[in-house]
Amino acid sequence: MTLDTVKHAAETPESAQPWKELGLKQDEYERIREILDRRPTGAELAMYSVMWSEHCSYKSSKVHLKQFGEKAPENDALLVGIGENAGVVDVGQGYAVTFKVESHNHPSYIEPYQGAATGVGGIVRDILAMGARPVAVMDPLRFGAADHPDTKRVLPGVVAGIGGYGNCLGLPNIGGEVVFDPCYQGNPLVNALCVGVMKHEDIHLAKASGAGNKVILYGARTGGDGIGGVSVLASETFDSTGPSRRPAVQVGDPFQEKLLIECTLEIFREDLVAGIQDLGGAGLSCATSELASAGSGGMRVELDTVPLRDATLSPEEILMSESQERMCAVVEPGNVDRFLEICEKWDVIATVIGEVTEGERLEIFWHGEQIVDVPPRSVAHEGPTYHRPYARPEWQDALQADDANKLARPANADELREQILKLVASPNQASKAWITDQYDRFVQGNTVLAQPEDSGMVRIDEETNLGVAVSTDGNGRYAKLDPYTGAQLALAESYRNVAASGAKPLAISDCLNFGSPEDPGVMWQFAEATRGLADACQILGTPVTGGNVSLYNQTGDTAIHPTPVVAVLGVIDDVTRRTPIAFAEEGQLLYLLGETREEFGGSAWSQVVHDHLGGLPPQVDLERERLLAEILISGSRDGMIDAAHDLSDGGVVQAVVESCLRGGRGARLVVPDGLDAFTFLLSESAGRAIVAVPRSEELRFTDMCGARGLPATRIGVIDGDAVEVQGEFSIPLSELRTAHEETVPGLLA
Amino acid sequence: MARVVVDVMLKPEILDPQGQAVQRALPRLGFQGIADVRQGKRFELEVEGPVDEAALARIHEMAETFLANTVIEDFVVKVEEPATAGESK
Amino acid sequence: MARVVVDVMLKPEILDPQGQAVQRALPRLGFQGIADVRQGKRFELEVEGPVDEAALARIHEMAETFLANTVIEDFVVKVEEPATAGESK
Amino acid sequence: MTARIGVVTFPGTLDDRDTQRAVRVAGAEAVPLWHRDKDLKQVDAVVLPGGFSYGDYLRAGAISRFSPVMETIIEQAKGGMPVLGICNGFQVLTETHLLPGAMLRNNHLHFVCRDQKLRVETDKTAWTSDYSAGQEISVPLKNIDGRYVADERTLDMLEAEGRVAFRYLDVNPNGSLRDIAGISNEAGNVVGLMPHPEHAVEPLVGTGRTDGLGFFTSILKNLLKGANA
Ligand SMILES: Nc1ncnc2c1ncn2[C@@H]1O[C@H](COP(=O)(O)OP(=O)(O)O)[C@@H](O)[C@H]1O
Ligand SMILES: [Mg+2]
Repeated sequence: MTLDTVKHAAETPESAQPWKELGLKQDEYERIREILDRRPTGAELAMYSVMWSEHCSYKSSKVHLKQFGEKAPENDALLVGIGENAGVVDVGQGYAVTFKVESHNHPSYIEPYQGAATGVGGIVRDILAMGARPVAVMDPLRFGAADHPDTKRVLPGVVAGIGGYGNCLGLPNIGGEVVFDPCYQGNPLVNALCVGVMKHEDIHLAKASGAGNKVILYGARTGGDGIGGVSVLASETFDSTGPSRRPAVQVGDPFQEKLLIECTLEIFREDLVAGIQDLGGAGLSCATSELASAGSGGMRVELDTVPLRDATLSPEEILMSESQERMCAVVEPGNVDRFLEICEKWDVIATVIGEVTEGERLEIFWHGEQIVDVPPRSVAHEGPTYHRPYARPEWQDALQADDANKLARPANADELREQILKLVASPNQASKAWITDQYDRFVQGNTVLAQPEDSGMVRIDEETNLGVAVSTDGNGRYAKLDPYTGAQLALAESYRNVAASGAKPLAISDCLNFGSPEDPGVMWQFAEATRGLADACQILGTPVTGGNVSLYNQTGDTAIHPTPVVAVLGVIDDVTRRTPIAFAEEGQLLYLLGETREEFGGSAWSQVVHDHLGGLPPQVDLERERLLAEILISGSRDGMIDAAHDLSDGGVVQAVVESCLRGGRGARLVVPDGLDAFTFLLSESAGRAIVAVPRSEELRFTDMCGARGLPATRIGVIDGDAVEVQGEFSIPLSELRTAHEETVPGLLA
Repeated sequence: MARVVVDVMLKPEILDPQGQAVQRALPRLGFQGIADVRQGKRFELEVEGPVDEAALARIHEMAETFLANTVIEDFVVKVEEPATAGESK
Repeated sequence: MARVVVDVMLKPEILDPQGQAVQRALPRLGFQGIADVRQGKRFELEVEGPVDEAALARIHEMAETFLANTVIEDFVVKVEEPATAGESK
Repeated sequence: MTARIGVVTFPGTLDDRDTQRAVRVAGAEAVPLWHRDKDLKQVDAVVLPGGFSYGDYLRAGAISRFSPVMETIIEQAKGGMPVLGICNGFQVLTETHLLPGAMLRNNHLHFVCRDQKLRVETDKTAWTSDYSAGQEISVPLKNIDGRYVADERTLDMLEAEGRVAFRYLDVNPNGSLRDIAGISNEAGNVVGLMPHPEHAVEPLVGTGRTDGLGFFTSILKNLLKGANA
């Protein structure tokens, strides 16, 4: 086979090229020819095709994502915004925190263990590339029906993969979500989040500057796995023709990644890099073109110096390979020796593969012959932009008209009791301990809160007790009923969770999981959700620091529920003031904060009892969310509340049951005036939380709520060993515990 | 009862971190001359009834759909034979 | 290059939950008639140079001291032979 | 003057920094030791911390066992130097045969992370003298290869010689024979256990208990006593 050099390409303009097979459209191929003023070489075509894929170029989504920048709230805390590997937030005391949530949905369906494992690996490298030490991970997950046989294949594999990789890296898993819904059958969602911490001065960016600086590839050898995998895979719906067309997925090596982390952190400590980039989707194509594009000069790479696992790989394959556990650094010549020495110490292979040049081109050579000569921006940042048509689906009106508030309600107290037991035992509301117990939450010795708390919290300074809290939330059922409101509810819930644990919300990351952008209805959901999220961020003052879009989550014509997952990061000055969810002190008073309306659209009750999805989701009042958060934070800081639990799916009763089981104490509740027991216990109105107030603090606390205008209703007291609703029913904790804790193991163990 | 063995190995193009770790350790332990190590799984199945064509076909299917994930793994089904020449222990 | 295979299996008296889990799953997947499953490891070693007595002795030692933990595992060393009768795939 | 306690880092060790912190919280000096160095920097005792050294590839602890630092540790442990192996460190100690038996995949095949109740069966070791025999403590447990096995004769011997150092209470989290969570060598200077006392030394983080601190105060007192004698 002759090498397709730049020279050869110029001489053979008519030679047929497999652009279609690589997923490019005719006009995209034409544009590449225009940019280069000739046909691309095979290597160039490979680079453009992966970089211009949906996954890497965001071609369908970027016109909508723009709003996150345009509507970004004024926020002094944002040190690095969208566009880098991950955003960076100032959390005070000289510390900066970086965090991001990403999807690995498609690979996880094909090979659950490895797909999920490499998802964790990928997000951890993003965080590392910012200069931060990764300190925690989280995993928002969605699966098909809990009792579907394929869920039994996918879920245990995904969970074992996340645990297998994260545990082996020594990253505590401090939270996430597990949601079952038939709409995810065939399209499970595996999102992964990583949080990292650094000092302000340690922030690193992905850019290659300074002619003469060396480009070093380090980490695993490059192999033939996952060629075009993530990018192509994540850019198309699954073909119904089945297994034979399944593309390769990668196998992760968490041990190698752990070495990469320690090695990279040591390199940062000695300040040896001028720019750094992780290798994820699109591998070297992405790393080289992005580094060069963000820098001031050009770049020259000798591709044949790349260490290979398989000597027969072609240059195109090397450029596209998505082998895991690799990083790329730009290093001043004087620092190269020390850089390589540190790599050797950690048994990490490192190779100088090129250098930054004066010019403006990315040039790649193969045994001395030039195979790539492109303007790097055209590969990395100037991919196609689609303005895909979108339209509100025809069924939307009928769906919203199918009002859940009209569903048959329990006729008497016995029936209410029975439905509540059914609710807390339902797969979505049941304890996820069987899953989260497979994750190490203690490693690193800084975990202050972890599952099943409202948010995960880690201490970042052992002397001052500064800490950060993160929660991830998303409710596809709400978003299906109204994507604009649904996205805002996801943000509101996550924001509330962070505040409930005592931390001040600062910024968000999001993972937008949707069906095919080629369906105008899905595109409308996407447009609405992004608009909702951007608007809400503006009001809450929490900028979007980065995130990820996962499209084509659909089988045939059926898309998943639109599922925007939102992660909120908060800071807490003193983690000893954190608020847990546990009702632990007998005699403390329970207050319900916020207003309860009749809101059952998309509710857990409507799903569990009626298998129904219709009507409108709960209303959002972001000013109210803000006020609630302020009260929760002040209450915790000033010692007025000892426990807090936000209210979301399942309403008051779900939250009370969780807090009681966590603390090992019962509660006696009274239905407040003006509400019926059913609405009080099961409505899902947003902007609410339950708090436990020591009697000595009651006055101070209610005064504060009164003065600030937040409704606070006394609903009961921590007492006994049952959850009792006066005049209605009583359920012993032991019965609740069985109902809540035996479901998931029963389905999966 | 007859024994059928299913060997499952990662495909050659797929990274095998375990095999790699073993191989890298060997020289340190004083073992030279091993160019590559791959680590896979071995399943020993005790089969009730005769191991005929039909039984083997079923085991083959079992390997394909369950014991191996053919996205990343290859497998071989063998009827266990008595100890042969090259064997030691 | 010659290939030597080392099979490592848990000793019979040691509980093998992996094998058991596989065996228990089989009927659910519609596979009957497998009385027992044991799961072990298979190492494929690519040996540089001739696989003579001396080489095999060294590999035997490597298996004994490193590839297997003889407190809990047994092992067998085999020189890989070309496909034989009972084989399929 | 205080005691110097070495904490070994193998490639893939995870709990080394936590263990160093625990050593400091107890009042001793933590000395990092690197797997490639034979030199133990004149430490008085060594902790092999938890993690996934070499990814736990092959078998947990199997590759680390052959590191240069272990050569010296094995030699000195035989000479009486106190050595504590936690989780992966325990696995390394069984692979070196400083402690009998072996560690296998949990019987339920999953990684398990939980707050685990234990009974300290002996206060006669260098690492448990601050506890009383029979004392019940709770410390985090997190492992996938934590099922302790040995043949019946060895198990009987361990029991007879009082070398079962810790036993799981309430729940046997991994199928360990006779609920064994940790053991010691004959002399009592080498101790291994699966649960993680280093994650239970501060009230704020982890499980909110400090039940694990006794390991580190035990050794500190023993070393200081030895130095004064
Ligand atoms: N996949 C998971 N990984 C880690 N933690 C999880 C996971 N799923 C759920 N959790 C944790 O379990 C708890 C309950 O989850 P959920 O009911 O979704 O919380 P909320 O409704 O408050 O957001 C939370 O602490 C959450 O972080
Ligand atoms: Mg919550």
